[in-house]
Amino acid sequence: MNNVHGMVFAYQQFPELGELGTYRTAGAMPFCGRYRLIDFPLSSMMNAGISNVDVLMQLGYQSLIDHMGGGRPWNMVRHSGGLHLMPIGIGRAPFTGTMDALEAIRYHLTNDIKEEYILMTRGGICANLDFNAMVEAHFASGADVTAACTRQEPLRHVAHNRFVLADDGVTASELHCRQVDASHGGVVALATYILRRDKLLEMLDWCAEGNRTRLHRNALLHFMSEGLKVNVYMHKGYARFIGSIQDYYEANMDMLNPDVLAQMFPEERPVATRARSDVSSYYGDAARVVDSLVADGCIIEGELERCIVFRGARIEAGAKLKNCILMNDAVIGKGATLTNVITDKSVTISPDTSLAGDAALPLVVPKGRCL
Amino acid sequence: MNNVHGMVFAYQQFPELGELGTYRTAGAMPFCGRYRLIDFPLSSMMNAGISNVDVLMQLGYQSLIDHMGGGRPWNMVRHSGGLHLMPIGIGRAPFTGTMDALEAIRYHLTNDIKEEYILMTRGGICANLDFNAMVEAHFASGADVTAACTRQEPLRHVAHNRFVLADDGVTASELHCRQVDASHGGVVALATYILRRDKLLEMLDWCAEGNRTRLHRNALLHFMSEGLKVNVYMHKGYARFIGSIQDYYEANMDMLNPDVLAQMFPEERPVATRARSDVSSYYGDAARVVDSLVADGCIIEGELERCIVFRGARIEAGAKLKNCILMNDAVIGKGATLTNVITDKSVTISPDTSLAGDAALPLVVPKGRCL
Amino acid sequence: MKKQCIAMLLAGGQGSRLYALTQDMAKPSIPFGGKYRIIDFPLSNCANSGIDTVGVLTQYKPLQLNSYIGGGTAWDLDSSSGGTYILPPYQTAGDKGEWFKGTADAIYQNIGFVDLYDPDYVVLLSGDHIYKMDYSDMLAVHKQNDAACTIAVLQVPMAEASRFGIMTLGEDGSIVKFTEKPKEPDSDLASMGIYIFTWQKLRSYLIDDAADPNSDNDFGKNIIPNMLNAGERMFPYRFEGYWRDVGTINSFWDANMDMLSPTLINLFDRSWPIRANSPRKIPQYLGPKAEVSHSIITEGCHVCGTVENSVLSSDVTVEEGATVRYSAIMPGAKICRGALVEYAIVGENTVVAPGARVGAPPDGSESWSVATCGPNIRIREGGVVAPGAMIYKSEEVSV
Amino acid sequence: MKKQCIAMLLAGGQGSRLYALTQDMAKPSIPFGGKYRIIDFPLSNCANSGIDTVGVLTQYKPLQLNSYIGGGTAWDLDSSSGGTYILPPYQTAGDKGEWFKGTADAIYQNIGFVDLYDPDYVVLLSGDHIYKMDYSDMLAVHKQNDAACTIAVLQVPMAEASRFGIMTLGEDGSIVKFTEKPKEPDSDLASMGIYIFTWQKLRSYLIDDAADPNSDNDFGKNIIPNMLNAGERMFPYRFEGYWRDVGTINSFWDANMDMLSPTLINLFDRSWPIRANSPRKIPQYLGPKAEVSHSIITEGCHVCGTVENSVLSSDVTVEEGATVRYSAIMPGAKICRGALVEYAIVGENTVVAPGARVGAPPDGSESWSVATCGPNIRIREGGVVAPGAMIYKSEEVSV
Repeated sequence: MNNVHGMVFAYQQFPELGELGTYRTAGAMPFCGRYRLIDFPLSSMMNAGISNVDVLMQLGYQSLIDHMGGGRPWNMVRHSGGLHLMPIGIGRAPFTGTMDALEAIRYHLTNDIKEEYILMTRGGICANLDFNAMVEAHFASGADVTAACTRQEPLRHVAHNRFVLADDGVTASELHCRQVDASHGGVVALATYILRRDKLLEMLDWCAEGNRTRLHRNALLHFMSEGLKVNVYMHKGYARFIGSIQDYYEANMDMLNPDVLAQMFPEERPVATRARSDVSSYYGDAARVVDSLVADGCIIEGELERCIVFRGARIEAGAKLKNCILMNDAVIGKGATLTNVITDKSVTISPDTSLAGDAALPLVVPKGRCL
Repeated sequence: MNNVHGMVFAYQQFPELGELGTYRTAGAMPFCGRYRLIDFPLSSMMNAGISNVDVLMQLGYQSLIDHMGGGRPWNMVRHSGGLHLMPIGIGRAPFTGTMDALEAIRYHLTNDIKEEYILMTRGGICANLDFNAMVEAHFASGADVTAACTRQEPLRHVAHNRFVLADDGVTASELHCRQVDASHGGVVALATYILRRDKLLEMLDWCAEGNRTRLHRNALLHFMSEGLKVNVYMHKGYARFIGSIQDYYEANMDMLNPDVLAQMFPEERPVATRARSDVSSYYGDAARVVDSLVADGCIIEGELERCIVFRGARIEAGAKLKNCILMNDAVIGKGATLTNVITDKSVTISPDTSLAGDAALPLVVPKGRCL
Repeated sequence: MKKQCIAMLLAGGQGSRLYALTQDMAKPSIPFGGKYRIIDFPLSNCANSGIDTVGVLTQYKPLQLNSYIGGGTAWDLDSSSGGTYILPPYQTAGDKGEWFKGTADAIYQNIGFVDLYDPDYVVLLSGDHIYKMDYSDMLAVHKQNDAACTIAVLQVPMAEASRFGIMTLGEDGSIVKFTEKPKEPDSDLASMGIYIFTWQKLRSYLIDDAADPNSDNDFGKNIIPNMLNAGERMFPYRFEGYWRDVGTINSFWDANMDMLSPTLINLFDRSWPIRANSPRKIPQYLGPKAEVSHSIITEGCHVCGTVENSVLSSDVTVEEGATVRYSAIMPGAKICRGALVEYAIVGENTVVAPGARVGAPPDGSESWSVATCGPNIRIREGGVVAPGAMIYKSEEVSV
Repeated sequence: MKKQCIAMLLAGGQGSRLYALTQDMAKPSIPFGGKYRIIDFPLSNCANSGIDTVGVLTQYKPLQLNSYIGGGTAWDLDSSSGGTYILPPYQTAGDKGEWFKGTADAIYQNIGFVDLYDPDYVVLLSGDHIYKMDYSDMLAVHKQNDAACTIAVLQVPMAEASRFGIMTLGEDGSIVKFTEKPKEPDSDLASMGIYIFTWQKLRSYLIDDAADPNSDNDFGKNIIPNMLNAGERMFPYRFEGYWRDVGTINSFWDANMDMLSPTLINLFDRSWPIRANSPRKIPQYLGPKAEVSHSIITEGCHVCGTVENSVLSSDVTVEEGATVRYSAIMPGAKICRGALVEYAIVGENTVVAPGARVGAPPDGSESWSVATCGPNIRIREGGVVAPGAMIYKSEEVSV
């Protein structure tokens, strides 16, 4: 994959992520006990042998920068290239679309990048994409653009871009932008594309002319109408966009389904993340833990049912947690009862506290809070 | 040095650096054939065994981020801590002083940092400071603050902070802020301090109360008047602030003096920088190179006298260069004549071009230009 | 590259008293305490003590160890000015090469390596001890005493002293006598096998020792006694805290069980992290019917059965209806439904097939002992591994 | 961790025909061409070809090589899923360990290492060749031919063919005959000592070879002929470009001089970087009276004298009034004022004292040859090292 340059758009922030998203982008959202969402695109790049990768950020990027560091977990520490952090914050209005973000790095795209192909994706998608297969499909097809899509309906009540397929089941015949319902049919685009760099620059030039900022609504629609051949690569496993607290909660809970877990973490496409030196988890005499995912570094004396527990949690004796997500270093005091609760990093819950959200409206305890 | 946390303020940009400083901070200025100025504070940290280091940036930080990467050259890739890039750009007015910058990372300073001591310095100082000796002097002295100073007059016609020494030659009795002339006496502060973290937080609280942003003019002056004991650690080698093109030019040319070179690059305190895989330099049949510093990766067929040549330069036959600084990947065409010229990165000079600046006003050719 | 202090880690031993566990790997690479391997302890101690250069001396099946240590990255021992180096025996011009004869010979053959760093001091460590120690504190004591050698010692019950190398101190607190396993110990200070030497001193004793054809080329038998006889300044460094030699099956199992008592050794202490080169694994999954108590479980495990008083390394599967008690289960092992594993050690990737039974609780008899299954074997369906048994190959299991 | 292809690099040789240069280090660690060491070429080729796992087989004075390779970081060969591993001989349970008997035995003893990665293919490389080659292209040809073994070959002048291992091709382009240094060569295709094997094929030949008490356990003498005799599909991979074996003093010196001709091998090509683990050095300083032409100079050098047609590694000092011509000077060497070094190789950290003279231009005589000074010696003031001389120790230099 020496001829493919990776690009991850990690500037998206979603108001619907509420307090979880105030100081981090969608890509920085902690996921499944020990990951952040950006681990998935970065690991997909790693597993396809793509080692020169730009990550574009704009707001709330500190936790993302801290997480990615020099790129070592994804084998992207290189003497030239490697993981390239681009926090394009200052002096710009928030990006309104992908083409806008690309315009901000036009010099880099034109002068620094040597690869002929660009594989671009996003930081807030929950899916383990097989970029090797996607790139091979692209090279084999002769299409101008290959778009990763899913047949799953990844997010209810939210607009998606959908490609309608031609009879061959591979060529995209139509593009419907920002469709909330699926009445037009088609498959949902996973905001992941591979195309030639010169083609992307051509699109960028056309967009710059007319101050057009959107990849789908502007560039793809226009160029498809001019004959751009777009193929669809169908992702077979789990896929979901994370744009709201409910998405976030449900996607985590989905991981308790062993089939989904296996789709997200297949043996042949491991997911790498920043290392933390945690000891194995310790379960005390009174522990009772069922139907849960628990990361290392936890001390569990209480009871857990259908919970996702991140690294370094302490669950004291008599605490009872059900349907909860505990991010790093939570401390849950003796006898506390939590149901449908998400605790952000370093939250402390005092003994005997009782908290309950709803599965459709989980209660979020913000970072560092002590209740 | 497990108990000392490093902090490098690398947000300073200087209008006097002209085009060289438009897209990079003072810390990112290329220096002496293969370095950037930030290599000096980072290497000083490395050589003193300080491996947890924050680098605060605000504007024009992309080249600095690219240069530092994950911190590998300075052995600052760590599982916890290590080199911590903090591009604090967005949504803030440019910092007006050190205390302002510290206020922006108050949470980090209070919650994340575990070390008791903070050693803080700047990204635009040209000096190889011995932080080991400075820290030991601080611990031995019992002072609240130790300030690195120099007896050299590092920059003409520009304001400096000066400490007047008491009779013991170590205690600072007075602080004169932003003095252009040296009439009050005293030694020049190198903007490098070590103190307890709790003391720094105390200063920060006092500054925050009154919206005071300056370390010297506000915090140090006030606290010294309240009895803060400030000691001076005298740096013995070369030291110079880089704040203008002329400083920059002169400091580079100073490196052609073998004594100065040895002070900046002592055997026992090596200076590390980002690796580039360049071959050894090749000198052609007609090459004539005297009194010059040449990095690896150059092909030199022409004549050089008193020049600093960065990596990847091509000097074609018959080209004559005198008193020039050529940054990375310069191409100087056959028969070109350059005197007192600074070429920024990736500059191409056509054959037979003639350029001449003055030693007091070197000519700067901006990045990527072809003349 | 001048260094004040480097460490040399003796990882060469076959560890033959660990039998089946070391048939495919050197002792220091054996999984221990969940996510660790034994060598994680000295390596982490080095990193935490500020020692960034470690030579690992090895000659027995080093592939796993080699691959596990890699560039030292996992322990932050990958500094460009230091690093972690595997040091095998080697040939010099014209000769055929020689294997390390004893511990002293292993260091002697690598004098050239040590000299590359020109250190003032060398810390000599062993690859089979479980403990947390700040060598920089020990070094400070060494310097303060202006010692040629400092030996870390632990106070042991007088009744057990005859199992150890015992130090006798003089009035000035220096070591005046060292006796290996004395029948009538005159002190309760036992050597922990952790030494700091002033390098130039050690260097000359090593050279003399190598020239002595009657020497066993061993630190305990030769170098230390020779230094004592010559009147070198040798001092103890008193250590208090958890320390275990895990050189036998029973001590290895005991130490694993110790990990279940955080009061003995606190591995959750973030100020002294013990790091491991962990594979990329997902969080541990506990199924709807899992019953886990008083146990250590590691990422990658899939537990649907019962686990009590046990230590599970990464990637262990315990199927529904399987039971694991008082056991140490190594990475990738699988305990199938209906199987019962008690008071046992199960090696890497070994499968305990449905209905098999490994080990049994102590029955009060003298002959009772922990059951051990080596790596990569299959305990057949309904097979029984008796207490104290040592299984090397699948075929050995009776039904 | 399944890999498609890994590389095994034979770096074990003492390189005794390089005499004084290899007295303290294995051949692959010898400085070459300015900033490189010989092993940089195969390692960089691996990295550039997308091979991220390299086993380096060595048993002769590996300390320098070990320390030089470190974690493989310098070549971007430090991936967490691959890496660079030094593979020494080792002991297995109960035995005393054996040194590698031949090249095939070296791989045989490390079958366990290769199997860790379960590769489809293994690239077998040598540590003493200077060249740039894309092994992924060779692998593509290997796969296309569905070959058991592919051997890189170079067309050599027929007159010189008898110095090489020569391949004879059949009508289908496959190799039908391999003759080591044939007196009457029937082909001009010489083996470059670079092989790709389908691992499972090679694995079984290695096992058979190890069981044969009459075998020399050598690739050229045993494995390749055995495979040919068994009718395995074996194909050549034709290479065009610069390739030199640097196994003798003269070829080593020649290859250094070749580096002065960028048309032979372009090391400035950024699309195929040859990387080195360079020490931290400042830019090269050329003093007010320096005269440098047609030479390669490396960072850290301090040149105040005359340097012509020469290759200077890092940190070389040439004082004012000293002259270096047609020579390769290794890191840290110092040529003092008034000294003259011509047609010579000067080892690491060696000092040529004022007024000394090393080597001389060819005088037309048959016996003339390059002069060689080993590392860490001092050529005394006014001392003379005659052409063709080989200096191991300071004392050998006559005045």
